[in-house]
Amino acid sequence: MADAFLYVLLILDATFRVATPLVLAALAGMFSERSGVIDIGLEGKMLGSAFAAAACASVTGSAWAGLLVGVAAAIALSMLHGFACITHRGNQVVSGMAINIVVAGLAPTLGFAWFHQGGQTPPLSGDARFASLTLPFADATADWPIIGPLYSELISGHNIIVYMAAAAVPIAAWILFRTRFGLRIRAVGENPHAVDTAGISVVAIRYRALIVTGILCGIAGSYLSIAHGAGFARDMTAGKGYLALAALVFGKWKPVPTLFACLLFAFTDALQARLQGADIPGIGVIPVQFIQALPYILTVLLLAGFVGRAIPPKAIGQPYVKER
Amino acid sequence: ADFTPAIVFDMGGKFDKSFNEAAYHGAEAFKKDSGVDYLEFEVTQASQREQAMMRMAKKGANIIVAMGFAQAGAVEKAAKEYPDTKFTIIDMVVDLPNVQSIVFKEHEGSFLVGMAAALASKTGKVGFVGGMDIPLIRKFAQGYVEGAKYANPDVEVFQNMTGTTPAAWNDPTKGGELARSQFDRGADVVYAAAGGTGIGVYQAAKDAGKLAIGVDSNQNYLHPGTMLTSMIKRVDVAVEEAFTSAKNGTWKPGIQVLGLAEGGVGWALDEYNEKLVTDDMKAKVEAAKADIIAGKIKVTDYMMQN
Amino acid sequence: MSLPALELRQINKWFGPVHANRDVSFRVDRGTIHGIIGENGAGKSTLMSIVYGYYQADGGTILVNDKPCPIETPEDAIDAGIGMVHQHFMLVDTFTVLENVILGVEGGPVLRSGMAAARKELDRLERDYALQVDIDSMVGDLPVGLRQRVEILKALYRGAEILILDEPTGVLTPQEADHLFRILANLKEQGKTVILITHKLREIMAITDNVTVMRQGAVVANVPTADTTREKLAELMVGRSVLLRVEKKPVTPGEVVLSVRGLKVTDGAGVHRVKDVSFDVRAGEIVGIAGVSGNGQSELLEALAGMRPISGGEIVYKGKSIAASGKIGSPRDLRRIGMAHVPEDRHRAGLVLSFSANECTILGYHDDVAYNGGLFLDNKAMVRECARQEEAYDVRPQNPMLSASGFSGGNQQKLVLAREMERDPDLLLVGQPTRGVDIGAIEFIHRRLIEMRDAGKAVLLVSVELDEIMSLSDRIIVMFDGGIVGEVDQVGAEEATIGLMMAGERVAA
Amino acid sequence: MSVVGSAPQNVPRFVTLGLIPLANLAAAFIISGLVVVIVGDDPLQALEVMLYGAFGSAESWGFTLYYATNFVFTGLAVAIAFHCGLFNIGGEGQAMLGGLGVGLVCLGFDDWPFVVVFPLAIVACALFGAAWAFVPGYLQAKRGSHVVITTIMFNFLASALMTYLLVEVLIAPGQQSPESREFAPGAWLPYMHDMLRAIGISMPETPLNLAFVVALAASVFVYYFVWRTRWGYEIRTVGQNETAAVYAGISPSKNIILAMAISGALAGFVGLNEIMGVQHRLILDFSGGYGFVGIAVALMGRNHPVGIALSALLFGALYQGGTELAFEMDKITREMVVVIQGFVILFAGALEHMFRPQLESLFTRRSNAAAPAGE
Ligand SMILES: Nc1ncnc2c1ncn2[C@@H]1O[C@H](COP(=O)(O)OP(=O)(O)OP(=O)(O)O)[C@@H](O)[C@H]1O
Ligand SMILES: Nc1ncnc2c1ncn2[C@@H]1O[C@H](COP(=O)(O)OP(=O)(O)OP(=O)(O)O)[C@@H](O)[C@H]1O
Ligand SMILES: [Mg+2]
Ligand SMILES: [Mg+2]
Repeated sequence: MADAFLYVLLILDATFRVATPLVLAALAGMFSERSGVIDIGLEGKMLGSAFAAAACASVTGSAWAGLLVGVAAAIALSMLHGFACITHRGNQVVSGMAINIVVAGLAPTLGFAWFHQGGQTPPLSGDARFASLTLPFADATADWPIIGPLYSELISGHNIIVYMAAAAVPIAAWILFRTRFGLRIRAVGENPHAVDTAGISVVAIRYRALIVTGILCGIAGSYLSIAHGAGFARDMTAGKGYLALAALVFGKWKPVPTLFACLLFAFTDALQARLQGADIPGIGVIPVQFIQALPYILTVLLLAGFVGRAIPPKAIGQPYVKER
Repeated sequence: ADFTPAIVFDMGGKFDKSFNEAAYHGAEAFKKDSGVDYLEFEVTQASQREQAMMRMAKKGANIIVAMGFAQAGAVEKAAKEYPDTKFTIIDMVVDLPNVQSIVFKEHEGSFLVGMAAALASKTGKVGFVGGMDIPLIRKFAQGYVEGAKYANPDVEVFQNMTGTTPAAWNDPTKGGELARSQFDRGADVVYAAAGGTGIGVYQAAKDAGKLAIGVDSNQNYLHPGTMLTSMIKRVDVAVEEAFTSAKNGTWKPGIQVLGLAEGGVGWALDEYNEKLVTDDMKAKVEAAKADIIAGKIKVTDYMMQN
Repeated sequence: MSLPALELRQINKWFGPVHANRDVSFRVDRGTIHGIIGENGAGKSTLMSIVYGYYQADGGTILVNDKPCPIETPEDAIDAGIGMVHQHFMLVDTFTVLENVILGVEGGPVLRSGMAAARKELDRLERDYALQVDIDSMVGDLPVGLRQRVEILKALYRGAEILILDEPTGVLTPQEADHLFRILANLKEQGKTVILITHKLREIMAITDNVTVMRQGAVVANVPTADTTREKLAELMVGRSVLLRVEKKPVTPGEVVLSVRGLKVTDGAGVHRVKDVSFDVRAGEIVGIAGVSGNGQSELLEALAGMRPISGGEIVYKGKSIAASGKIGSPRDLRRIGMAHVPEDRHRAGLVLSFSANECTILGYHDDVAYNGGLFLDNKAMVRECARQEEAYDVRPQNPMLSASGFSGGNQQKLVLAREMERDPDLLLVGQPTRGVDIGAIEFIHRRLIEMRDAGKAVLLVSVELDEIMSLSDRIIVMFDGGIVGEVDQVGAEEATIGLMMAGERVAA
Repeated sequence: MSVVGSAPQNVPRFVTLGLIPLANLAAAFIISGLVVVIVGDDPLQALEVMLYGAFGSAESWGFTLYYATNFVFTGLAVAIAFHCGLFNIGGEGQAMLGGLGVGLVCLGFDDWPFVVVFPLAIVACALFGAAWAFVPGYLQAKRGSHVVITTIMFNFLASALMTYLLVEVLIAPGQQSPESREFAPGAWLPYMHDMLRAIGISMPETPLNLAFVVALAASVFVYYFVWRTRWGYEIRTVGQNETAAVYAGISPSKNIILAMAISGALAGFVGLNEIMGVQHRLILDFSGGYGFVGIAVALMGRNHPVGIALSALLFGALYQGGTELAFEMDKITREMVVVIQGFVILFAGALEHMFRPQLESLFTRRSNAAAPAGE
C-alpha cells in the first residue's frame, strides 16, 4: 500500500518534471495564438533559447544569466516571427517552420564555432545550472504519513523553473482574463477590426503578445538545457514544441485546460517509461513500441471521446488587413 | 600524396557523442599521424548514403569507410559500381570482394559492464536505457543483462527505450527522465546505449548520486565520481586502422569480428573511475573477461538468434 | 445659424484604380441629424471611414468644430470626439457587452477597477439615452438590435460628440428602428451631432435635418430635408426616376404547394426554436412571414430548406412528405424537386466569397448535368450561364470571372437571386431579399418576386422589413417566440396590428 | 487561401511572378552568405557550388528532380487538405504508411511481372497513406477532434508501428539492421537514366525514377480534381464556407474525410519514390522530414499544383545544392546547409511581401481612367 502510494507519487513527480517545458511552451503559444498569430515555431524558439541559455551559462557560470539570455534569444526569434507575419503579413505557418529550421541549423553551427564540442555546449555544473530546491520543512516532514511524502517527494525538490511553470499558469490566466493587456490580446485574436476601430494598434498588441510568447518560450528552453538538463545538445527539444502546440489545442486555448493537457501528456509519458517491459497479467509483455505509443493513442481516444470541438480564436492565421 | 581516404557518417552526425564521434576521432587521429586529409560527409537523408559514396568514389577516394548498419545497402551498390575502390563498413557485413566488414561483439563488452553494474549495485537493481528498439541495441541490452545476472543471479534489470523516431538518439531530457524512473524503482546503476540521449542519463545519475555507464567511447571523464565505467567499442581504432592499412597496402577485404579477444570492445578503467571500481569488482570482471576470451563463458549474440 | 461640428473639404480617396471619393465637401451642423444617402458603392462608408481615421484620405481636409483636425487613426478621431457605428459591427463576439465597451479605454492596466467605473458610467448612459442592454451578456448571444446599442454605447462611452451611423437600420425591425430614432432624437436634444447613412428614404425624411446625396464617389446634392421629397432624392441618387411603390395584380392562388404541419425545430443547444408551426403556401401567392428577428423565422426557413434537422411535425411538398419526424431531405434533393432557397445571409450561406461568380452560379446545382460534361465540370457552360444570369439580373460589373467578394452587396444579392430564380422553381423560399441593398436594386428585386408569383409560383418570404412584407405578401403570418401568433390578409392589413402581433399579442385580425 | 491585399491590376506580371520572388531569393542568399562569411568561407563560391550542384549538370538535375518528386507529393497532400480547410501535419506518418504498403506489395509479389506489381504498388501506397489519414479525417468530421493534433499523434504512431514491424516482423532473416530484405530487381521502379537509355538518350545515374512521372501525373490529377470536378468543387466549398456547403446540400463531413484520404494517399506516394524507386527495401526513416517540409512547399506554392511544382523544384534544389555544399566546402557543415534552407523558406516564403510594396509602386502607373465600380 505504502509502496503503491510512493509509486504513484514518483510518477507524479516525473509528470511535473516532464510537463514543465510543455506547460511553459503551451502558455507561450497561447499568448501568440490568442492574439491571432499561429505559432508553429515553439520548437525552434525553445531550441534557440536552450542553446543561448546553455552557452551563456557555461561562459558566465551563472544560471540566471543563462536564463536571461535564453529568454532574450526566444524574444528575438519571436520578433522575427512578428516581423514576418505582422509587419509583412507573411504566412504564419511558413514563418514558424522557417524559424524552426533556421534554429535547428544555427544552434549547432554556433555551438561548434564557440565551444568546439560538436555543436554541444560543455556540461554545466554548480551555479551554471538551476539545482533542485528543497522547500522549507521538507526534510522535517518527510516521515509524516501521507502528507510527508506528498510534500517532500512531490512538492519539494524541483528546480526553480518547475515552480515558475506552476506559477505561470495562474499568472497567465490572470493576465489574459483580468488585465487590460489580456483583454486586448483576446480582442485582437477574435476581431482585429474591433481593436483597430477602438483606437488601439493591432500591430502593437500582437508584437507585445509575441514578446510574452518569447519570454515563456525562453524559460521553457532554458529549463531543458540549464535546469532539467545540463547543457545543450542539438535537436534536444525532440518535438516538445509540437506536443505543446497539441496541448494548447487540446486545452482549447485556455490556460487551465491546457495545463491539464500538458499534465496528461507528461503523465502518460512517465507511465509508459514504467510500463515498458512490464509483465502485464494475462497479456504478457507488450512490445515496447506499443507502450511507447500509449500516450499518443490515449490522446487520440480522449479527443475522440470527451473533448468536443475546439474553437480557435476567430482571427487566427490571418494577417490583419483593413477591409470590411 | 594521391592517397585519399573518405568516411561517410550516418544520420547521428559526427558529433553524436558516441558511435559516429568515435569514428571521427579515429579519422582525426589518422590525419594527425599521417598528415593526410580525408573526405567526409554526414548523411541527413536516407538517399544521401548512396549519393555520398558514389561521389567519393568518383572523386577518387581510395578507401571509403561507411559508418553504421544502415549504410549496407549503399555500400553494396557503390562497391559493385566501383570495384577498384576499397570499402570498409562498420557494424554490418557486406559480402563483396572489395568490402571489409567490421563488426563488434558489443555483447561481450556489455557483459563486462553488466557485471560491473551488478557488482556496484547496492540495491540489486540496475538499469538500461536504449535509444530505439532496434536489433543492435538489443544486442547491447542482452549482453548487459547476461553480465549482470552472471555477477548476481538475483539482480533485477530495468530496460527502457527512448522512442520510436530518430529523435530518440538525441533526447537527453527524455533520457534523464528514463534514468530517473529507473532510480525511482530502485536501480542505482544505469547503462545507456542511446547516443546523445545518454548525456541526459549520465547527468540524471549525477544529480541523483547514482552511477552510470557510458558507451562506445570512454565517457568516464564526463562526470568523474558517478561514471562507473564505459563500454568501449574501438570504432576509432577500427577507422584509423582501416585508413592506415589502406594507405600501407595491408588492407584486406572480408569480415573482421572484434570482440574482447581482439581488444575491439572492453570496459574503461582510468583515473576518473578508479575510486568507484573496487579491487574485488575489478578482479571478478577481469576474470570473466579472460573466461570469455577463453570461450568458457558464452555471451549470447542477439544477432545470431534470428 | 448653428456652428459646423464637422466640415469636409475636397476629400479624395483611391482604392487602386477606383476613385471612391471625389472632391467631397460638405458641412454638418452641430446638434443636427445629417443624412447621407447614395447607391451601393457610392462611397458613403469610405467617406465616413476616413472621417473616423480608419482609412486615410489621399487628399483633403477635415475640420472639427471649425478647426482643421488631422485624423490619421481612429484614436485621433476618438480624441476629436467622433464616434462611429460601422455598417459591419466592430464587436468581439466572445466578449461581454462591458468588455466590448471598455476595449481601448479600460481605465488602467488591471481591469477590475476600470470595470467598476465603467459599470457606473454605462448605467448613466443607459438611463440618459434609453439604451438598455444587459452589460454582462455575451455579445455573440445578443440580437443585432442590441448589438447596435452596444456600438452606440461604445461611442458615447468614449465621449463622442459626433456620432456616425452607417446603415444602422439595415438589420433592425421597425420597432427597433423606431427605438433607435428615439435614441438619436434624444442625442440630438442633448446637443450631439448625428450623421446617418441609410438607403431608406423614409428614415431620411422622418428624422434628418439635412441630407447629402452621393453618387459614384461625388456629392451630387446637399439640401435641408424639409426642402426635398422622397422622389427627388431617389432620382438624385440613382440618376433616373424610381418607382417606390410595388404594383401588383390581385392574387389568384392555386393549389397548395407547401404544407407545414406541427413543425418543431430544436437547435444545437437544445432550445426549441420553432414550436408547432402549421401553415400552407399555395401556387401563385406570396406568403410573408413577419416577426422581430430571433423569433424562429430563420430556423423555420432553414428547416424548410433542408439545412436544419427538425424535431417534430411534417413538411409536405406538392402532396409528398419531404420531412417528417426528424428525417429531412437534403437541400440537394429538395432542389431537384423544384424548391429554391435564397438564404437570409448571403455571406454566411448564399455565396462562397472567394469563388468566382460563375462558381457561385452552380452552388447547389454543381452536380446538375448542365454543368457536368462527363467527368469534369463544364467551365464554359458555367461561365455562359453566369453571364446570362448577370445580364438578366443586371449584375454589375457583368463579369463571370470576378470573385464574389468583388461585387457590392446589392450585386451579390442579385447573383444569389438569379441563381435561385432562374431555375424556375415551383417554390421559392426567400429570406431578407433586400438587406443592405440600395433602392434601385430593391425595386428590381421586388419586381422579380412579383413576377414569380404572377407566373404561378409559390413564394415564402421571410423578412424583418415590415414594409417589404406588407407591400409584397398576399398573406402575412406573424411569428413570435417560435410560434405563429396570427395570420392576416394583405388587403386591409394594418401596420399597427401586425406590429402588436410581432410583440406577441394575439389580435383578432 | 485568403488573398492578401488584392494586387492592383496594373502591375506588370513579370514583377509579381518574377522580380519579387527573385528579390526574396536574393535576400535569402545574402543573409546566408553572411553566415558563410562568418564561418570563414567564400559566399560567392558557396552560391556557385550550390547552384551548380543543383542545376549544373544532368546528374545534378537528376538529384534535384528526385528530391522535388517527394516534395511534389507532400506539397500536393498538404494543399488538398488545405482546400478543405484542414491542416494536415501528418504527411510524415502517411508517407511511412505509404512506404509500408509499397513494401508489402514488393515483398509479396516481387516475382510477378512489373506491369502487375507497379499498379499494385500504386494502389497499395495510396490506400495505406489514405487509411492513415482517414482516421484523423473521420475523427475530425464525426467527433470534432482537431486534425492538427490527431495528425501529429498519428505521425508518432506511424513510426512506432514501422519500428515494430521492421524489428519484429519484416526484418530480413539473419539481418542486423531493421530493414526488410531487398526486393527482386523486377519490382524496382525503373530509373530515369535506364528509361532514357532505352530511347537512346544517355544520362548519368541518379535516383530519379518513374515516381517522378507519377508526381507529374499527380499534379495534373490534383489540378483537374480540385478545380474541374464536382468533388473538388465540393471540397473547396466546404473549405471556404461550411454553411454555404450545407446550404448547397454538400456534406462537410463526407468531404473532410475524402479530402484527408486523398491527402494521405498523395503523401503515401513518397513511399513509392523512396522504397520502390531508390531503397528497394523497406527501411526506417525514409520519410526524412518530407512530410513537414511539404507544408512550406504547399504554402509557398499557393496550394496550386503549378506553384507546388515550382516550389518543390526550389526545395529539391535546396536539398541537392545543399548536399553539394556540404561535400565541396570544407567549412560548410550540414547544419549550415540547414540554416541556408531555413533562410530561403523565411525570405521566399514568410517574408514574401517584404519587397512587394516598393517593387510594385516602382512599376505601377496610377490609372485615372478607371471609374469606380458598383451600381
Ligand atoms: N477596402 C476596399 N478596397 C478596395 N476598394 C474599396 C474598398 N472599400 C471600398 N472600395 C471602393 O470604394 C467604393 C465605395 O465603397 P463604399 O463602401 O464607400 O460604398 P457605400 O456607399 O458605403 O456603399 P453601400 O451603400 O453599399 O454601403 C466602392 O465602389 C469600391 O469600389
Ligand atoms: N476588396 C475589394 N477590392 C476591390 N473592390 C472591392 C473590394 N471590396 C469591395 N469592392 C467593391 O466595392 C463595391 C461596394 O462594395 P461594398 O462591400 O461596399 O458593398 P455593399 O453594398 O456595401 O455591401 P453590404 O451592404 O453588404 O456591405 C463593389 O462594387 C465592389 O466591386
Ligand atoms: Mg457602406
Ligand atoms: Mg458597403
